Amino acid sequence: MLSKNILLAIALAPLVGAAIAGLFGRQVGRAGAHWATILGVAVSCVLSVYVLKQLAFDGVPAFNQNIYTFFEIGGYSAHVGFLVDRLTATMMVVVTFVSLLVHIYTIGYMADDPGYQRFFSYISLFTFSMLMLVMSNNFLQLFFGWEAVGLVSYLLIGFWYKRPTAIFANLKAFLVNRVGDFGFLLGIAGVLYWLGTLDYATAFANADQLQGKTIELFPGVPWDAATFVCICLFIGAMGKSAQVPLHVWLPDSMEGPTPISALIHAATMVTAGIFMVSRMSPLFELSATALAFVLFIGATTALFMGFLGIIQNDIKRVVAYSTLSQLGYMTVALGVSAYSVAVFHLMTHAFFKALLFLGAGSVIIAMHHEQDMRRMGGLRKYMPITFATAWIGTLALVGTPFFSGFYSKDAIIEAVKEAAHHGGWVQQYAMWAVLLGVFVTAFYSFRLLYLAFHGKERFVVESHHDGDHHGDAHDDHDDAHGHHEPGHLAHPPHETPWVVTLPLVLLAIPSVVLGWFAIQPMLFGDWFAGAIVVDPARDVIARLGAEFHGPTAFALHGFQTPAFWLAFAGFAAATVLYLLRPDLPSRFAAALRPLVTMLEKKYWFDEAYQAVFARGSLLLGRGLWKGGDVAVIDDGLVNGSAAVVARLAGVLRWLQSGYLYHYAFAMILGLIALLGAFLWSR
Amino acid sequence: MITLAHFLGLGAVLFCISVAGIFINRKNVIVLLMAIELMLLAVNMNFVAFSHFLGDVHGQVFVFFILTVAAAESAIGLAILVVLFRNRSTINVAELDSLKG
Amino acid sequence: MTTELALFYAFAAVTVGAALGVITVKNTVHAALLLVLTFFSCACLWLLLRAEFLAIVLVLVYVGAVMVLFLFVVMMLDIKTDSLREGFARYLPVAAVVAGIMLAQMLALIGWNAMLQVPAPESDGATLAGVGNTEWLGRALFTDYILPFEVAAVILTVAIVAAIALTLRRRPGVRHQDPSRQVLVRKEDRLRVVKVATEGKEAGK
Amino acid sequence: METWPLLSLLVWLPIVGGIAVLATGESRPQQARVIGLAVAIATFLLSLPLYTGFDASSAAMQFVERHAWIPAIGSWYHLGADGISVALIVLTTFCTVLVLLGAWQAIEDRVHQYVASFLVLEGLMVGVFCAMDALLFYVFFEAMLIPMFIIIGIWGGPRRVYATIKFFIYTFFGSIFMLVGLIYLYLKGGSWALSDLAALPLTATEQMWLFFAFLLAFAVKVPMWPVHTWLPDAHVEAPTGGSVILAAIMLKIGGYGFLRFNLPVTPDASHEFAWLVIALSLVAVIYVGFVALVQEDMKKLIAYSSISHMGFVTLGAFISLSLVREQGNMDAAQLGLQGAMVQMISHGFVSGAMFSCVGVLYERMHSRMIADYGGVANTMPWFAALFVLFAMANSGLPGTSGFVGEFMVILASFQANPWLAIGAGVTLVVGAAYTLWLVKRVLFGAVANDHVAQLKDIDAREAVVLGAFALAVLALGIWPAPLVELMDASIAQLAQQLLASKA
Repeated sequence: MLSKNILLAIALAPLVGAAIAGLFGRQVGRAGAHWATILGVAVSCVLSVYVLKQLAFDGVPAFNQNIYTFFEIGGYSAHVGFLVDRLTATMMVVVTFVSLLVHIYTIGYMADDPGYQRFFSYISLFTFSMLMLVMSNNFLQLFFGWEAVGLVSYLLIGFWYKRPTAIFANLKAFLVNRVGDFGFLLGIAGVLYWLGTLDYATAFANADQLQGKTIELFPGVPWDAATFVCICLFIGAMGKSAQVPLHVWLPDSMEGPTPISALIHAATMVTAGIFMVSRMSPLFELSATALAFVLFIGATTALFMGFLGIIQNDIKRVVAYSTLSQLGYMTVALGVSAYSVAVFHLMTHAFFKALLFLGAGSVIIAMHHEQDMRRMGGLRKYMPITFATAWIGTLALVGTPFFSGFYSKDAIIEAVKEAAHHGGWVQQYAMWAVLLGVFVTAFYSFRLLYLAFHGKERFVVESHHDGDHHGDAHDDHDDAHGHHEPGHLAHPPHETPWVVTLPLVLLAIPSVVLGWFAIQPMLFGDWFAGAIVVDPARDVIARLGAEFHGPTAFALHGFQTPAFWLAFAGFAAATVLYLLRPDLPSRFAAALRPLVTMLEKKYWFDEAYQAVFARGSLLLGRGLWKGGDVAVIDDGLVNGSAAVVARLAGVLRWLQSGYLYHYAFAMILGLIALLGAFLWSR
Repeated sequence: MITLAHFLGLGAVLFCISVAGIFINRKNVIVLLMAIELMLLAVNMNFVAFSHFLGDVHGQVFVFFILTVAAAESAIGLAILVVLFRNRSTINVAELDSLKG
Repeated sequence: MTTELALFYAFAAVTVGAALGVITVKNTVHAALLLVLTFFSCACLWLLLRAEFLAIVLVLVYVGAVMVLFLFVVMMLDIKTDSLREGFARYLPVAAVVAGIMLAQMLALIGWNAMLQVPAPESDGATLAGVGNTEWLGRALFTDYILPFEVAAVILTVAIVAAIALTLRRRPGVRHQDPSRQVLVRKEDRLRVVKVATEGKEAGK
Repeated sequence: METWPLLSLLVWLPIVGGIAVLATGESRPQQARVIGLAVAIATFLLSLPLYTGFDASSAAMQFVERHAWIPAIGSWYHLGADGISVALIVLTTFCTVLVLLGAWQAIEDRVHQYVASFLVLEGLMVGVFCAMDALLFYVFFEAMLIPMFIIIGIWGGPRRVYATIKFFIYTFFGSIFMLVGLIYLYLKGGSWALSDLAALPLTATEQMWLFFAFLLAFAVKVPMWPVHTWLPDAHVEAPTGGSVILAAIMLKIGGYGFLRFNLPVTPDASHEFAWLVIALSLVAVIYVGFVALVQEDMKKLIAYSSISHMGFVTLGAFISLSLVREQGNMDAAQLGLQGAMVQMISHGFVSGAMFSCVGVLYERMHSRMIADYGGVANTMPWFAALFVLFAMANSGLPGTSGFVGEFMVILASFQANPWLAIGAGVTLVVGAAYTLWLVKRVLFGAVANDHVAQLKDIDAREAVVLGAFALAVLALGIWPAPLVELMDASIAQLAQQLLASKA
């Protein structure tokens, strides 16, 4: 039996740290703030590992208990409680581990930022929120965590609140997420309606009740209740996990400091959608339509967001688009009912993508907050540790056999292939998308590596300044370090301090080995037994399991798959274009102008949203206000009736002339009338 | 034979004369006041006549009070008139419109 | 036609004629005097109705006080009658029509013919009570109507005070006596004792 | 404690205190403030036994006082409180303390009258919430207008006369119809007692007329679209304290009226015309949300957001009818009604806090225009933190009180008709959009001008006010169960009343 107190401690320790750093930041000072939060997260992390160990190796049953009652109305009740099984525990370890490393890394990254304490407070608060999300045993608390991580994400993207771009990006992120949450909330409402409870265990146990129920949003068009609920819930996941078309916020979220890009926008928060769908697998298994929808969205994201990574020059944005693409992979896995693979990829991705982000951050520190890769190059000799870990992360990302990313990604591809065998056009489309995606991934990943670490140095160190300017089309960030001209450094770049490199090294280790250890139990063992439910009819993992002969054999088999050769092709292409013949890309770009424009404009999603939703709702609001409220109601009805009264009063006032004889006349007329009435009535 | 109708008729005639007086002397406050006195007289006439013909004292009591109040009224009315004339040098009703909004 | 009826018609004719005069004559003084005449003849009519007390009161109060007041005011104020009579001719027809209609209505209501049949009582209330008209009225006033009577007295007092207060004015530069100040004057205000040094005989030397 | 006439004390202590403050005179403002605050705090403390001594398991009226008042027309001085009343009364006393504390320096002339107005207003509002006699209710309901009229009319902004007259006439226009309705009910049933009115059988036609009479009175108060336009004007012109009380409590009287009059007295008509109220509620939520988006005046924006949020109250109250009558779904109906109530209490805290925040800025900058601000977070970090918290509560973030009520109402309305939930859910996006855009333009960014650069962060007094609001917002958001339990029995009884047809 898991101890409730331990679980409470796991959740609350980061909250305490956040409160200390946030409320008493001035009193405890910078060191106090980072020690308090790091201690909090460390406690969480250690206890999470302990919990995972208990669940995985000691055979302790899953924990499912309410902590307190949120409200209780009639037959409905909502609680705050924990459901901790191996799925949750895996997530908890990933979250707290990455978070801990990011905390440590932040000491170096934010060293000279005035908002130091605030930053630590936020990331600890985030850790708390994320833990509440994953540990929840009901939809209410899930939604709480869901929105709370959104809040912290909002605060962190806008951390440098003086930058106009940052506060634009955070508003955008929150609102796009809110669109997803809108669907999510409807999904929850549907669950409560049809299943009568907000509790996971009860809801999943009664999931069958969804079958046969329909909902007619439009008369005469009955929709399957399960499909409705699942698609609504998935819309929430689309917002949080940045799936097309709700992906637009994630690239912009790179306005935030790099540590949170690693923690929130790569490793943890954005994967909440994946986790949620896995957690809801008993519901999603009821609706093939919903799964096809999930698959389609995921495949589209995986491929088309990958394309965008190719033309980005901002080092963080490349990684961001890569994240989008990888999230698409996970969603694809969900779409073919390979939930365990999705979570597996989520886990490996958390490590190597956090590694890549932190590596990018390390480069950014070294380059004095320069993010444009066109002004980097040849950094490998200045920062060997960062260079080595970035290579490891890249190899993991592109799916080099034996690296952890290979196991998870290849499993996804295999699963999709398996599904495509029996599936319809969506599955076929997904298969081609993920295969092509492999090439794209390899291409932009190596492009990043070459541009940043290899080749010629394209920056100028101020001490031997020769007045040679580079093109300045780049929109510069006016942060605290922007007082140098772009591409000019006061000192030569140097390796970052140990607080930065230590997390890189610690993340590199699982990026390499985790897959080898974890694939067997997670995919083909009973790791997620009880947490993830798959309809046997479409259990692709089980079919893959029949051919699985251990991780080594899996990796060796990987060399024979098209995926590997596609990745290799991507590597080769990047090598040619960016290492051997750096003059070629611009020529290609000139030849493929329309295509490049489309990618540079990111398929015009931002422009379209800006025009339709942002400007449209402002126009609508102004129209309703000026036209409805001011013109019709206020001027027409309110002031209009006042004017009518005033006019009537004007008429009446004319009667009240003030002349005695008018009154006398009126009186006499009245008298005559009265006398007449008397006469008439006789 | 003198009857109640004679007196009531006389009262009616007096009343109507005073009404006509109010009409045609619309500008002259003093005559207006006089017309009002006439009106009261007409009413008093009726009271007294009824009192006599019905053998009831109340009619005369009322006339007594009306006389009292009418005296007070004309005293104050004339006082106002005097003040008015002092300030505006006119008693033309048409020109007394400073309260009009 | 009895004497009473003849007297009634005579006084009534005077009353109506004088009343018509009041509202038509140009001169306001004449109007006031004609009003006096109206009141007088009315008082006579009331005597016919054996309301002796009220008839006398009417003469005393109205003719003696109110109408005199009217005359005072009319004569005191320098009224230009021309502007006040504008529209006189214009409104005369309207006034005649309105008054005519009203008179017709009233007479119809009174029920002229029916009323003519009501005879005068053999003896009026005062006679029945065995007292004179004044005593009859006085009894009613001082028993049932004592409270309204007192109120009427108060109203008159208030009217007096109000009339005085309205018309009282202090003109600057007018010499007048202030009795209260005269009464309150003290010796010190008027008399000053000054010590004067006596003329010594030595000084003269 | 049982023997104390607690409700009477709560009604009359502030009123008497207000008169006492009035007696301190113009020349001693500090004394007026101290006495006023002391009275408000005493009232608040007195209202706490109301909560602790309340038996939440019973739906019956408690703390009942009943004395003959106007025997000639059978009207009683009849006070009592159920869970709904207790919650609203405590909200009232709580907010009044903070309002008086918040306006410590903002008002400089006629302080004694200002403080007295608020105390009298407090007493009258408590009276509205605990009057169990319809005539008494009406008297409190109307008398309440007077201090508010004075507050806006004297200490308001440049267009205060227009605003205050608009406010007064609008509200009065609505409530005379209610008076007619009440008189009709009295003539028919011979009693003013609310419980008797709820039990009085009425034909469908009668109910329809009464329903619209009450609807008009309370719709203006809530306010519902399209009789809402007095609110932005009143808020913009009112002094901070006036805005806070207006938004936090006076609007709740409309919602309270719906639960006390429309639903129990005319359940059949309410059912028949629920579609109308629901439609207007959704219009309020969506339409007004968009209108709020384009406001350039902070107070106007928050005022529109209040209208939008109050749409949830009416929505929650009226979906319960179709849930009960057509689906027999008592649980969902209670969820909707509870949601409406929780939303009211929560909105009291959140809007009060938002207006207090604007007041804090206004005291320093003397401007309510969003365009005059920018980058306030640079100079006022603590204020910014609190403001963001309240903004989040305003946009319904879980963990703050703003979420709970909306969540319940959306869940319940989905059961009535999914389209309702979809419509109401739009607020998730639009509400966040206008609130956070406000935050972005006011708090974030570089320091916009010299005035902003010279801003001082909140002082201890303001910290107490905003901190108290923040605690309330968080407490209700994290653990609403005590509030829900408090009202549970009363709400359940109300749902039962809805079930029974009266025609």
